[in-house]
Amino acid sequence: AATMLARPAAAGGNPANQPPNVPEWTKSLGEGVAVRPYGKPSKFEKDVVRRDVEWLTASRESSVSFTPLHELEGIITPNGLCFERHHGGIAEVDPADHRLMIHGLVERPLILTLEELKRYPRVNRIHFMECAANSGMEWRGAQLNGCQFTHGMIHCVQYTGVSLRTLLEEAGVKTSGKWLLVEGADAAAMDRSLPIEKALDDCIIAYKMNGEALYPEQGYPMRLVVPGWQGNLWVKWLRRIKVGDQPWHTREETSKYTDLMPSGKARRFTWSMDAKSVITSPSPQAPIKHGKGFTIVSGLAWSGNGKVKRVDVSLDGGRNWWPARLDGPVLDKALTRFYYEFDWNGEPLLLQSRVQDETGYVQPSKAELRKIRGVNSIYHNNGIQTWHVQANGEVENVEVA
Amino acid sequence: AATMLARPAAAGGNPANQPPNVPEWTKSLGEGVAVRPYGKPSKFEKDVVRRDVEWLTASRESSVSFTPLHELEGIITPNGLCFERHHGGIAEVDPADHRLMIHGLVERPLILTLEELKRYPRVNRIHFMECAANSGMEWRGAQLNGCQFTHGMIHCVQYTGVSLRTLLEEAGVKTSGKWLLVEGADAAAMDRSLPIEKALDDCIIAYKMNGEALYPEQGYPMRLVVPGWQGNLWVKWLRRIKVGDQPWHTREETSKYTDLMPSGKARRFTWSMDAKSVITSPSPQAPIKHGKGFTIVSGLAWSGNGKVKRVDVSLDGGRNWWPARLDGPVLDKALTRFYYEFDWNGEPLLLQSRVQDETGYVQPSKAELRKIRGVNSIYHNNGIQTWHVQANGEVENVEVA
Amino acid sequence: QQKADAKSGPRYHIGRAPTTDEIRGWDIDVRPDGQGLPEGKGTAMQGEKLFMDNCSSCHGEFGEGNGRWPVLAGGKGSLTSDNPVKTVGSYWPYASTVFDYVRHAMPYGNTGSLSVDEYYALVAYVLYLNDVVTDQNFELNKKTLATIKMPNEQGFVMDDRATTEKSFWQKDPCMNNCVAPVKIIGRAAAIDVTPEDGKEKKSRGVE
Amino acid sequence: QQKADAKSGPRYHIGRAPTTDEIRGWDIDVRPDGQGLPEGKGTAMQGEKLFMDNCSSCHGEFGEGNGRWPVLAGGKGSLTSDNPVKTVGSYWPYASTVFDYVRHAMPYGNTGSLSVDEYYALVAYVLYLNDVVTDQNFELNKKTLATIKMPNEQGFVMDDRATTEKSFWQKDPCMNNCVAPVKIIGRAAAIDVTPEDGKEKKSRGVE
Ligand code: HEC
Ligand code: HEC
Ligand SMILES: [Ca+2]
Ligand SMILES: [Ca+2]
Ligand SMILES: [Ca+2]
Ligand SMILES: [Ca+2]
Ligand SMILES: [Ca+2]
Ligand SMILES: [Ca+2]
Ligand SMILES: [Co+2]
Ligand SMILES: [Co+2]
Repeated sequence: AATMLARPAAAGGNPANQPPNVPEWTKSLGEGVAVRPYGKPSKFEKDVVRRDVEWLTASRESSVSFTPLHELEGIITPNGLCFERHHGGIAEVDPADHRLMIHGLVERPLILTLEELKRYPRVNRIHFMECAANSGMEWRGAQLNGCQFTHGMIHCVQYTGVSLRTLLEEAGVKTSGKWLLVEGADAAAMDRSLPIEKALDDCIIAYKMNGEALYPEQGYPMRLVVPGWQGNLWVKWLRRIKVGDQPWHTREETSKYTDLMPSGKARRFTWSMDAKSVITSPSPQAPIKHGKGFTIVSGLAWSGNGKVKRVDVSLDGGRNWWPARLDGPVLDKALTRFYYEFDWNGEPLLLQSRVQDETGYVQPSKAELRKIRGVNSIYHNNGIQTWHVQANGEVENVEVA
Repeated sequence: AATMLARPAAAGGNPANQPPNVPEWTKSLGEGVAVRPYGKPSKFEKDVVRRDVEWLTASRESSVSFTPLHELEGIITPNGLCFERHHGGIAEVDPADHRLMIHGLVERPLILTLEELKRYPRVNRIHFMECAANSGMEWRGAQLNGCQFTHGMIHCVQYTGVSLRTLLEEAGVKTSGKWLLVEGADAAAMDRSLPIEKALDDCIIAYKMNGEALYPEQGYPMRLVVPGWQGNLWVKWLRRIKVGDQPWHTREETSKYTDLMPSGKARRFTWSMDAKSVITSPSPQAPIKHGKGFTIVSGLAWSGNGKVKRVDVSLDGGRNWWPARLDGPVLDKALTRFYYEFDWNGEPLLLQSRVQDETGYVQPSKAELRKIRGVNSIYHNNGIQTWHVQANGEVENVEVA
Repeated sequence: QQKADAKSGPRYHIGRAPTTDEIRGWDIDVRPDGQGLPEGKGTAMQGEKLFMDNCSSCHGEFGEGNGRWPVLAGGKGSLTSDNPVKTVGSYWPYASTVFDYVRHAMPYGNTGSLSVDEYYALVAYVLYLNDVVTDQNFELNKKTLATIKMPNEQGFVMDDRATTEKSFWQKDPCMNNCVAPVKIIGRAAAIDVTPEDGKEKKSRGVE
Repeated sequence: QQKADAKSGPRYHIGRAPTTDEIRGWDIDVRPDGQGLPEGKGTAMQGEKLFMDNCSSCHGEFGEGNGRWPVLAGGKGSLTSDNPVKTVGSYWPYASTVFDYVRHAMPYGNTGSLSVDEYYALVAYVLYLNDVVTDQNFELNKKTLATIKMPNEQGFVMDDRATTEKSFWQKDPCMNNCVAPVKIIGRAAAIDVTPEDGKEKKSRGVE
C-alpha cells in the first residue's frame, strides 16, 4: 500500500530504503534465532579484518597480522580481530591431549590437564598485549600508511585463568629457583626465560579470553599472560614451565628481542612495554570525510608500568598540547581510550598524542628516542606518532622536525 | 628421531600426543597469519553456541536463543555468543541506507546517517542487558535443566556510542516533552515508550560492541542501550525517536512486558531489572567431573539498580550462607563474577547464590517472590536458583521448600 | 539529574532537518487518545474476509490461534485463573495498540502490505471477535477508534515494586539458620523439556 | 612482593606428578653452561651434507639466506653500521642457543625430524660457517659445546632504560611552545610499501 516517494538529493545510498520509504529489511522477516549459533559481523563490515604485510616475512607461518585499530572503539578487542604473531603457524591443539608440565627446581613436579587447571582458583583481568616489535618498521622514518600497520600489534581482552603464583606454590619453588623457562606446544616450541619475581607477581595462565575459550591463534587451550611485558613472553599453547637458577638465553631473547644500540652493544631482557599512545582516528585508513567542523580525535594509550595518568593531543606537530578526555575504565596495564574534540577549520594538521603514565613516564618523541637508541634497535618503538591531516581530510603518516 | 614411548595409564586422549611424546601439532606448521582474517573458536569448542528451545515459539523469527553461560567466564560476553531475541528476524541493514530520525516535541528535528552519528562525542560503557522474560519459564517450578536456558537471556559487553542526552540536547526537547517513542527498522518495527528522565540519564545510542560494529542480530548499525532496564527497551536497528507528552502504550508494553499479579491487575512499565545472580558452574550443563575435593563455584551477579555489593553462596538450599569472592571489575549495571571455593566431601548439595546490590536490595527466594506475585507474571523472575548436585557430580535444576 | 534545556546545551550542527514528507512517511505510531491515526475507515464486515485471507492461517478463523501462534480473542475472566489467557479482549487496555501494532508488524512476514482502510477493517474485525465491537457495520476511523473503551483498561497499575516489595531491601542478609531444613519438591528432569533430548515437548505455563 | 615459599601456601592436590620418562621426553632445553645438552656428537664435516639436504633451500648453502629467509652467517663488524647483519657469528652470545633452537624449531616445518647426532653436526656446521668452529673435524658434544665462546658474548647489557632514559620521567609534561615550529621531513607515501597497493614492495630497515 505504501508508495515510494522522492527524498532530498543530498544523501547517498538507495532512496527506496530511505525515508519516507520503508526499507526492504522492514518489509520481510530476517533470519531467525540460532540460525547463526555463533554470530559474525555484518557483511557490510567485511573490510574490518586482520591484515598482514606480505613483504615483511618469508612465510606466513612465521609472521604477523595486525589488529584493525582504526576500525575499533573502546578498550576491548574482539577475539576475532586480535593480531596474530606465530613462529610456526597456528597449533590446532586437541585439549584432551594437551598437558602442562611444571618441573625443575620444585618440590613437587606437576602435570595438569586443561580440566585440572580449571580446578585451581580463577582470576579475571583486562590487559593489553603488545608485541615488542610493534611500530618497529618506523624506526628510520614513516613507512606504513595506517595505524593498523604502524601500531596494530596490540590487543586488549579480558583473561580468565589461574595465577601463575598459585601453581608455583602448589609445585613448591625451591629457594634456588630464580628463573622459569616457559615453552609452547607449537611447531616453534617457543621458549623464553621469565624471572621469578614477575612469575610470582601478576602472571596468569589463561584459558579464556573475553569470556570464551582462547582462539586457536591466541594459544588455545592455554597461554601465559605477562601483564605489561612484551608479547613474545606470553607463550601460547603453553605446555611446560621449568624452574631453574639461571636464564636460558633462548633464541627469542638473544637473536631476537634484544635491542641493538648505536654503540654496537645490545640491551637484553627489555621486558616491559613503556607508555605509548596512538590516534586511531583520524588516521591514514580512517580519513576525515565530513569536512571542517566539529571533529573527534579518538585514540588509545597504555603503559606496561601501570595506569594511564593523562593524554595530551597536539594539532601542530608537538609544539602545543591540549588535554584529552579519558573515557571508560582506566585499568592497570590495559588499553585506555581517549578523545579530543575540537572544531576543525579545514586547515592541515600535524596530529600527535602523548601519554603520561602513573609512574610519571612521558611518551618521548621519535627524535628523543633515536638520540639514545639510534634506528637499529627494532623493538620498543614507543615514539610519538604524527599524522598529517590534509585539507581534503586525507591523512598520511609523516615524520616531522 | 623421537620414538613413541608409553605413558601412565591414568590419563585420557591419544598417547601419541602426550608426554613423553611430541604432539602432532608440534611437528608441522599450522595455518599462517591472516589466513583467518577474522578469527573463530577452535573446532573443539563447537558445542559452545547459542541454543534455542524449539517448543517455546511458533517461529524462529520471533523467538529467543540463549547465551551459553555455563561455558563462559569473567564478565564480558563475546559478541558471537550474545543471546538473541527478535520479533521479525535479523534485519540485515545496509548502513548506507540507514537513517535515525528525531522528531516530535523538539525544536530542531534531526535526521542522521551512521557517519553523522559517529561525529557526536562518544562514550564507552560496560553494561549487562537482560530480557525481562529471563527465567520466565521457571515461575511454576523447575523446568529447564541448564543455566543457558534458565538464565541465558543476558549478556554483557562494552558499548561505544553517543549519549542519548547529547542528541536530545541537539534537537532541543520542548518543555512539554516527557516521553520518547523509540522504534526499530526490523520487520516488527519494534516500538517502545521511554520516559524522558531515563532518556536524559544514562542511555546510549550504541554502534559498537566490544570494540567492533554491532553484530546484525544485536541491531547493526545502531541500537539503544538503556542501562539496567529490560532488554525489550534496548531497541535494535534504531531508526526513529519521537518525543511526546504521553506514553504510547505499544503492544510490547501492554500485551507483553506487563506483569500479571494474582489479583488480576497487571503492573505496567516495570522497566528496571532487580538484582539477580546465578551459579553458572557447577550447573546441569556443567557437572562436577572431578569427584570430591577442592571445588570452584563460579557465578554471575548483577543489578539494574547499580553495583553488586556482595554475593553469598549456600550449599544447603538457603539455610546457611557463605560470602563469595567478587573477582574482576565490579561495575555499575554490569555483570559481576563471583567465586566460592570449598572442599566438597562428595555428598549431595543444594547450591544457591544470593546477591545484594548497593541499594541494599537482597535477591529474594522463589517462595518470597511467588507470595507477592503468584506464578503468572512471566517477567522479572529474579528468584534464587537451586542446583541439586548429586553424589556423582551430576547437577539438576530443582525447587526446594 | 538535570533537565535538558531545549534552547541551551552544545550544538554540533551535525545532521540535517528531515523534510515533512520524510517524517510523515515514518511517523505512523498511534496513541490511546487517537494521536497518529491516519485518515481512512473500515468495518468488521469488511475485515472478516481480509482476516481469513491474511491472518487466520496463524491466528485461526476466530482468533483462537493455530498451534503455538498467538491467540487473539477469548480469555475473558481468565486473568485470576491458573491459566490466564491474555488477548486483545481480555487484557489489552487500549484499542489504539491493535491498530499501531497490526499496521507495523502484521501480517507477520509481510508487514505494511495492506492499505490503511484494510487495517481499519482488520482491527474492527479483531475487536469484533473480542466482543468489543458488536456491530459488524460499525465504521472504525480516526474519530471512532479513539472513543473505544477496552474491558481491561483499568486492569493496570504502575510498577509498585518499591513499595509492595519493600521487604526485599535489607541491611544485612541472613547468614545462618535462615530457613528450616529444605527438601527437593520439584525437578526439571520430571518435566523433561530441555532441548538436548531432540524431542519436541510441551511445556507448562510458558509464553 | 612476597617470596613464594616452597613448603607453605595452599595445596590443592590437583594434577599428578609427571613420570621421569615424561619429563625426559619434553625436557630438551639447553643452557649456556651446557645444562640440558644430550649425549651425542657431530662434526661440521658431517653437518655439511645435512645442511645442504635440510637447510640450504631456505638459508642458502653458506647460510647467506635465500630471498627473505634468515641469514645465518656473516655480518661480522656490522653491528655499528647502518645495516647491522645479526647472525649466529656476528650477534649470538651463546652457542647453546643454536643447539636449543635448531633442535626445537628446525628444519622449519619438519621440526625434531633429525637425530641428536645430526643436530650436533648441523650446529657444528653453522658454527663453522661463522668461523666460530674452524676445524671441520672438531667434535661437538655435550662437553665441547659448553666450552665454545661466541665472538659477541660481551655485546649485551641488561635493560638500562630506567637510568639511560631517566629524562623520560617528568613531573608535568610541557604544554606550550614545547618545540620550534616543525615541518614534514618524511612521508610513508614516498616509500609506498603499504599493503593496500596489492604490489610487492621492498622495505628499508625492517626485520
Ligand atoms: C505467519 C503467521 C502470522 C500471520 C499470517 C499473522 N500473524 Fe499476527 N502474529 C504472529 C506472530 C508470530 C505474532 C507474535 C509476534 C511477536 O511477539 O514477536 C503475532 C502477533 C499478533 C498480534 C498480537 C498478539 C498479542 O497477544 O500480543 C495481533 C493483534 C496480530 N498478530 C494480528 C494479526 C493480524 C490482524 C494479521 C493479518 C493481517 C496477522 N496477525 C497475521 C503471526 C502471524
Ligand atoms: C623452509 C624454510 C627453512 C628451512 C628448510 C630451515 N629453516 Fe631455519 N629458519 C627458517 C625461518 C622462517 C626462520 C625464522 C623463524 C622465526 O623467526 O619464526 C629460521 C630460523 C633459523 C635460525 C635462527 C636465525 C636467527 O637469526 O635467529 C637458525 C639458526 C636456523 N633457522 C637454522 C636452520 C637449520 C640448521 C636448518 C636445517 C636443519 C634450517 N634452519 C632449515 C626457515 C627454514
Ligand atoms: Ca568500515
Ligand atoms: Ca565444552
Ligand atoms: Ca498459543
Ligand atoms: Ca530427558
Ligand atoms: Ca634476509
Ligand atoms: Ca601507493
Ligand atoms: Co508501534
Ligand atoms: Co628452545
